[in-house]
Amino acid sequence: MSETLTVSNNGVAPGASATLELSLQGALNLALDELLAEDPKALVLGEDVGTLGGVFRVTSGLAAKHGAERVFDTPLAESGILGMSIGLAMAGFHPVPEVQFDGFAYPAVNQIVCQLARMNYRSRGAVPMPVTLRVPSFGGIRAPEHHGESLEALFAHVPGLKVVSPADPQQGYSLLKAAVRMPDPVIFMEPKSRYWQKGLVVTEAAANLGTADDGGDAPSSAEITGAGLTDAGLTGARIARPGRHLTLVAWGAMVARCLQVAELAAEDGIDVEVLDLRWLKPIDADALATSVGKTRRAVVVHEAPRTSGLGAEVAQIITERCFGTLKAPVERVTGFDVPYPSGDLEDEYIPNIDRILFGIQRVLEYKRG
Amino acid sequence: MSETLTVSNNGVAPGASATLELSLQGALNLALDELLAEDPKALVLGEDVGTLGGVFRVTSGLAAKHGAERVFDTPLAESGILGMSIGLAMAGFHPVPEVQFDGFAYPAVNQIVCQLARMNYRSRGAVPMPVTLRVPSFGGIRAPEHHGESLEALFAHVPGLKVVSPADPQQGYSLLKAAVRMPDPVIFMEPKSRYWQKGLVVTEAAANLGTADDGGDAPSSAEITGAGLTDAGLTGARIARPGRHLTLVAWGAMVARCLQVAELAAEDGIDVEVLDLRWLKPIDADALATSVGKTRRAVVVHEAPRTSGLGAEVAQIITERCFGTLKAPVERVTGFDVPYPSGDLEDEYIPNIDRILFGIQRVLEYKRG
Amino acid sequence: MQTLGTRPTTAGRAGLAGAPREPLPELPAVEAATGAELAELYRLMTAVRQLDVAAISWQRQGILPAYAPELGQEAAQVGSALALDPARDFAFPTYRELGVARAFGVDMVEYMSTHKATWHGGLWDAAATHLAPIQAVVAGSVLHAVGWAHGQTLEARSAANGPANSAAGSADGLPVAITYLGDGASSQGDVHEAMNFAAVFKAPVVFFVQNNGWAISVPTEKQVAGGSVAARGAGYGIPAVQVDGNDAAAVLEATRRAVAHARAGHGPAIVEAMTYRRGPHATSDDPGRYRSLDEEREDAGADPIARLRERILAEGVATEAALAEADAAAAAEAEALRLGVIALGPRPGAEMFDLVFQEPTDELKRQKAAWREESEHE
Amino acid sequence: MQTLGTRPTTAGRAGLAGAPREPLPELPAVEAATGAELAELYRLMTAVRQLDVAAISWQRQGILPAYAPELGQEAAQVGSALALDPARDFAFPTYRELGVARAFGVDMVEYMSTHKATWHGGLWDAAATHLAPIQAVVAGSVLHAVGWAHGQTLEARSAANGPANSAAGSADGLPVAITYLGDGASSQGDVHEAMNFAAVFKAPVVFFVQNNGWAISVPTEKQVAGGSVAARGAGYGIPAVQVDGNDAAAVLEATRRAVAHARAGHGPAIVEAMTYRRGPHATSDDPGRYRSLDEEREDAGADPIARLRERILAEGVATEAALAEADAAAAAEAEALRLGVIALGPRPGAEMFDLVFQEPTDELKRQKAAWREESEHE
Ligand SMILES: Cc1ncc(C[n+]2csc(CCOP(=O)(O)OP(=O)(O)O)c2C)c(N)n1
Ligand SMILES: Cc1ncc(C[n+]2csc(CCOP(=O)(O)OP(=O)(O)O)c2C)c(N)n1
Ligand SMILES: [Mg+2]
Ligand SMILES: [Mg+2]
Repeated sequence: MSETLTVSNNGVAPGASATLELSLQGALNLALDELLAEDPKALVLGEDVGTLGGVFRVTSGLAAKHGAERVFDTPLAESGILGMSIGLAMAGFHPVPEVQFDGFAYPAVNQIVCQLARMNYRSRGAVPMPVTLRVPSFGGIRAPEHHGESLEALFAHVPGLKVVSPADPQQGYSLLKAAVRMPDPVIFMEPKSRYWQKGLVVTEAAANLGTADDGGDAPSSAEITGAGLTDAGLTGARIARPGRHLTLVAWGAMVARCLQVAELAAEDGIDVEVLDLRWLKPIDADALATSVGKTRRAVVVHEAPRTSGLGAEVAQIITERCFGTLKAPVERVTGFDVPYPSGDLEDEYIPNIDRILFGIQRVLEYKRG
Repeated sequence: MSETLTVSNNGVAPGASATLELSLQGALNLALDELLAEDPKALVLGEDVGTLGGVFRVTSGLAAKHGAERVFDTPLAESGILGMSIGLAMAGFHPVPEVQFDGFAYPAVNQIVCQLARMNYRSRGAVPMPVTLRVPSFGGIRAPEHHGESLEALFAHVPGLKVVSPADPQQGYSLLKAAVRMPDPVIFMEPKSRYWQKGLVVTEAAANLGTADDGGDAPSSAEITGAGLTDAGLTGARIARPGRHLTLVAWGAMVARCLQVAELAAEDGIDVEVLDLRWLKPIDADALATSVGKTRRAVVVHEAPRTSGLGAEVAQIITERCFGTLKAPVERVTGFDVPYPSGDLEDEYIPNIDRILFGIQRVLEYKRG
Repeated sequence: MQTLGTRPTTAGRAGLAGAPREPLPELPAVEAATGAELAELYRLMTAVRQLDVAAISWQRQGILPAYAPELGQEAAQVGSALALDPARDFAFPTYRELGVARAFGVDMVEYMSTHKATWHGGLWDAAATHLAPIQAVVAGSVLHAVGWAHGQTLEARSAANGPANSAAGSADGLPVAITYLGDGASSQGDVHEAMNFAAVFKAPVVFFVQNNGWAISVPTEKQVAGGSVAARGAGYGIPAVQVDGNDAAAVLEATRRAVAHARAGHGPAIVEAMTYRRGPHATSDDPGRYRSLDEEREDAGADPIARLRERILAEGVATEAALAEADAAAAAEAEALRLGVIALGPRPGAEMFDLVFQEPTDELKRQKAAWREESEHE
Repeated sequence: MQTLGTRPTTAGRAGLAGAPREPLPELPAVEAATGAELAELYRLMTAVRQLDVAAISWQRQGILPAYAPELGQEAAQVGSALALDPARDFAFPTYRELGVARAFGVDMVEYMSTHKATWHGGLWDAAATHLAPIQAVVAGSVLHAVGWAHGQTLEARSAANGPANSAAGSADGLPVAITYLGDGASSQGDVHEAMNFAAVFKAPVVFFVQNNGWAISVPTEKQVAGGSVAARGAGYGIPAVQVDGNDAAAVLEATRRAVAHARAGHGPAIVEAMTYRRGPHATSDDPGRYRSLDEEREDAGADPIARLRERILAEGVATEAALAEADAAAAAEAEALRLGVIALGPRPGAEMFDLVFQEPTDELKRQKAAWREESEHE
């Protein structure tokens, strides 16, 4: 019963039993739409998320459909948005707040670190925090200052948070649904430079039809797993491209870039595996060990500054697990230890194809000194 | 002309040309006293730093001596304290703000990350930020919630900040003077559990007397270097204890614990080198490479939670530099990925001697799988 | 505020200034405290006093590692808490609200556990008691109270639209949140955000400020520009009342008016109780460094318990004997609490790992296993 | 605010409430704008209008990647900036203060560089021009202005105590900081902290609020509880004035009064200019999603430039021909700016590394070397 539709903007019915072609922005919108429909306690709040539908239109149409009380604009204050979400969670709601851009999560750090992440612990489990904070994240869109930040290392270091970042529309749809249904706080980092990139999305309704064995051309169970729709698929990392010679580890917008790099490397006979980490906390250490155990070489790529970035953690996990078989130290290709620059310089800052290829080369050519 | 005095609390004259026995708290007090005396643009501000002299008495007596305009209490608002310090720096002052406890730096993160760390860059060097933020840090004193946090991984990840932590009174005195004299923002993390520990402090006046070759029993230049009084000594790491078999890397309060561990290990014939990292940004990668290049084994110890902690960065730097000679993956002995617990459980949380010894053992017994 | 210029051009739009500002709503009048209520106030206040004074001595004896006394704030705490219905309302304390906890019926051993360094938030069940865990960040919970309160509005609206069997939003009005904060805490940006959000959303929340003259060593006059937190309400269109915080009946009445306003769906209200922190900030504090005993005596005024006692006797509400009985009950309660606190053992270290999440991660399970192996002392 | 109870017990202490609150200080009267000043306002406003309108078209033509128009806010920006002395005062803009920058004499190519994505803060020298870099965090600079202003107080006091040759704190009064913020920004906690700090320290700072009716899509009435940011001043004891922000002369006068108050050492003041954001929030915005063209027309009122023009002609301050000349000069300036913006090339990537610190670290030098090797495209 499923079919491939091309949907250029919002307006997909929730529960659509179809494989849809959606942008990441549209996939997230559909996920929120379905979540609001299935869970009467779900709320969406933030700056401009109501009438406007968000500056990236991720919440477009939701207020009109689910009511201005469930999808609402707040005053312009991020600590307020988080603090209010915490209180709403204490009252039994499942808030999905948004901060408009990564850099504006900083004013809310006190509420995120000291409150959202600790309330369950502090209250000994009596006051859970089923809150998913959506953060349009990372750079690449020539935006003003503070609109291109990568906060994953900060969030991943905070006990009590779970952190996830989708790389494509299917991941966006599936991971957002998984996150919002969790009983714990999740930071959901949306790669804003990928909002308008399209991809096929198997909806849950379509997947259920598929497993219901209705005889139609439903996606196979392998397709569904590949799409990350099974529970197991949703809690760990994902092989975005299998390969034998070297593992590229990435998340968010860097996954697509690494897939490009892998194609280029293939032309030189280098078979690169691309591991989409997805969950940045907890990190799927087993997936890292399995992949690098096989390839024996790894490069981790991220946009955030190098020092104390999440790349260090990923590299160290790999080293801990694979030290005996690693052929070279894990290489990091990252942003520099400089403030995220203005548009003219952002291509100099974000790991580009050349720099990733150089990183791969260094690993491949490594000789014990 | 220098002599060893025992000073149990504040009241040492600035410019004292003596080797003094001081607590870390007293050494910091003396450094601030001397800085206020030498630099008319220096200011001290924060909650309770004036009349009370700070909850740890680090600023005790300074308001009375240098004036209530130069050492002053602010209203209870950390973002305000940082934001005001930034403005004072724009007006040509050299503010030394305090946040009362580590956990109360979170409300100031927006000002620290987006403003303090970026003003020099944003203004293309026209508006430097000679601000040293003092943060009583780390755990170990059975304090209330949010009074035992380790924020170094967060700070070290922020482009535009320099981060330092002293391990003993001499380091406190010398590093604080170095930090405040720098033209860039420095986060100065004081290990609060060590405030009352005493040690010998060679003051700058005493050191100058020594180099002035006045024929008195001034400290030798080696002593001075060991005390970290030379420029070179102040910008990098420090070997707190030389050893041959393994390098323990630590900072803040963990340095003293690692020195204890080294003594115990020595009883078993294991000769441990203890490297006091001191500067947490920039990290002295050369010192790490030199030490581990020699010992070929390393354990990094910190109080902060493990995931995405600074230990990952330190371990990865070591691995990058010493991969060819390392005998085992760098081991991390850290706090757990849990909120810093209440006093009854803090000894379970902070790396204790046993856990560090286990870490050493794992490295020594490591066999390639 | 003055107005200059011919006429603000955007006056045409509702709510934009230039249009005369709406007058502040009046807080509804409530009945004065009854004799029985005065007696109840006394019973609670004398209990709180004795527990508090005892806790200081326990700290000296090493039974508690530290304690933050509320000496002198009994009227403010008990008076405000009695204005609430713990069955439906929700209170958000700081680290100094022993009196509120006692009035809400929280188990006192579970409460004291936070000062015994057993568990940061305290051991009581916040969801069951409607008293949020201890909050060590000043002003940390003001926004939570606004969010919780707005949740009540949402529940009431959906009940009004939905099936009739829902209790919320009934004729009894809305459940109300009360958030406690100090004069020092009022300087935090979150307080502004909370008041603005509360007013924008008309959330049923009461901001209860205990202005006790001090934030550790900093006196209110160097902290609160303009001299009053309640005075800030007008800027948000929030009605506010300043009350003698050492007059328990006045506090009860003021808080009741604020709660009635919120319960009726008219939005937030502020109560500022002017009181005095008679003790040190905490047992580690040394007030002699920033105020003299003479100043303390002069600024503190009459003891709130003595004042209530005087009034009760003057009005014949209760006899000396009845009050003495309450004092004796309080002393017995303190002794029972002492034994309970001494008996309170540390929590098992495994809870560090088990209580982080509702759904613990594999990584935490690994860390817990490693901890068991390397450090567990059982 | 009401007062309840017998008498706040801490009334004995100076500054504590219960004592009657001091009346708000009056802002001093100033001379009305002269004819020459009206003409100067016009010259600047027409220049700003033409640059602004041109910038929108440059964005459409691909010369600028994005732009945040200030259409309709010329009177508020130019009027306020002219009340300051750029030689000694210091202005802290947001991302929308083209008019302030132009009035402060900042090079317009260097200003536009921020919108050309050349450098976030803009290329001008903030220390030399006394205009802080572009601030993209809303309310990000309010506290900096307070700190800078308090620095002037400290300088003046130390000059008064020190050698007589220091200029600060002279008979001319204090240098003054002005910080620009929007109705949306007023919701941030930092604004509260800044106002409270400013009042506590009596800092010579003017909070200039452009209440333009919108924060992107959110109208002021859903943003600013109570309806006015200026009305919040009273809560801090800060005098405040609300002014027709589309009346340039009224803005100039109101800001001058606020500046005179601060300059005289009486502390902070607030000016709230009621104006209207006639354009989109930024070139990427689509106002049709949240307001109709009819609403725009009605709420915006008369064009501030047309209003000033009318007045100038009615009062005979300048001739039609003189105004037309100003318009023509503005058009020429816009064309010159266009060429300058087109000619503006990207900054060398090395600046990413060189401008982080005054004293670059070895690690940054290493990263710069690696970047040169792997990515430099020269
Ligand atoms: C955000 C934050 N900053 C600093 C502190 C440290 N601190 C604890 S209590 C206190 C003073 C609080 O004063 P006030 O709000 O008046 O409450 P009171 O202690 O008088 O009850 C301070 C500075 C804190 N707990 N939280
Ligand atoms: C702290 C922060 N949060 C969110 C944003 C995103 N943002 C940019 S402008 C804006 C609206 C600002 O409204 P207002 O303060 O009224 O100024 P205006 O745009 O009307 O000039 C928002 C939400 C931001 N820049 N900073
Ligand atoms: Mg107080
Ligand atoms: Mg606005």
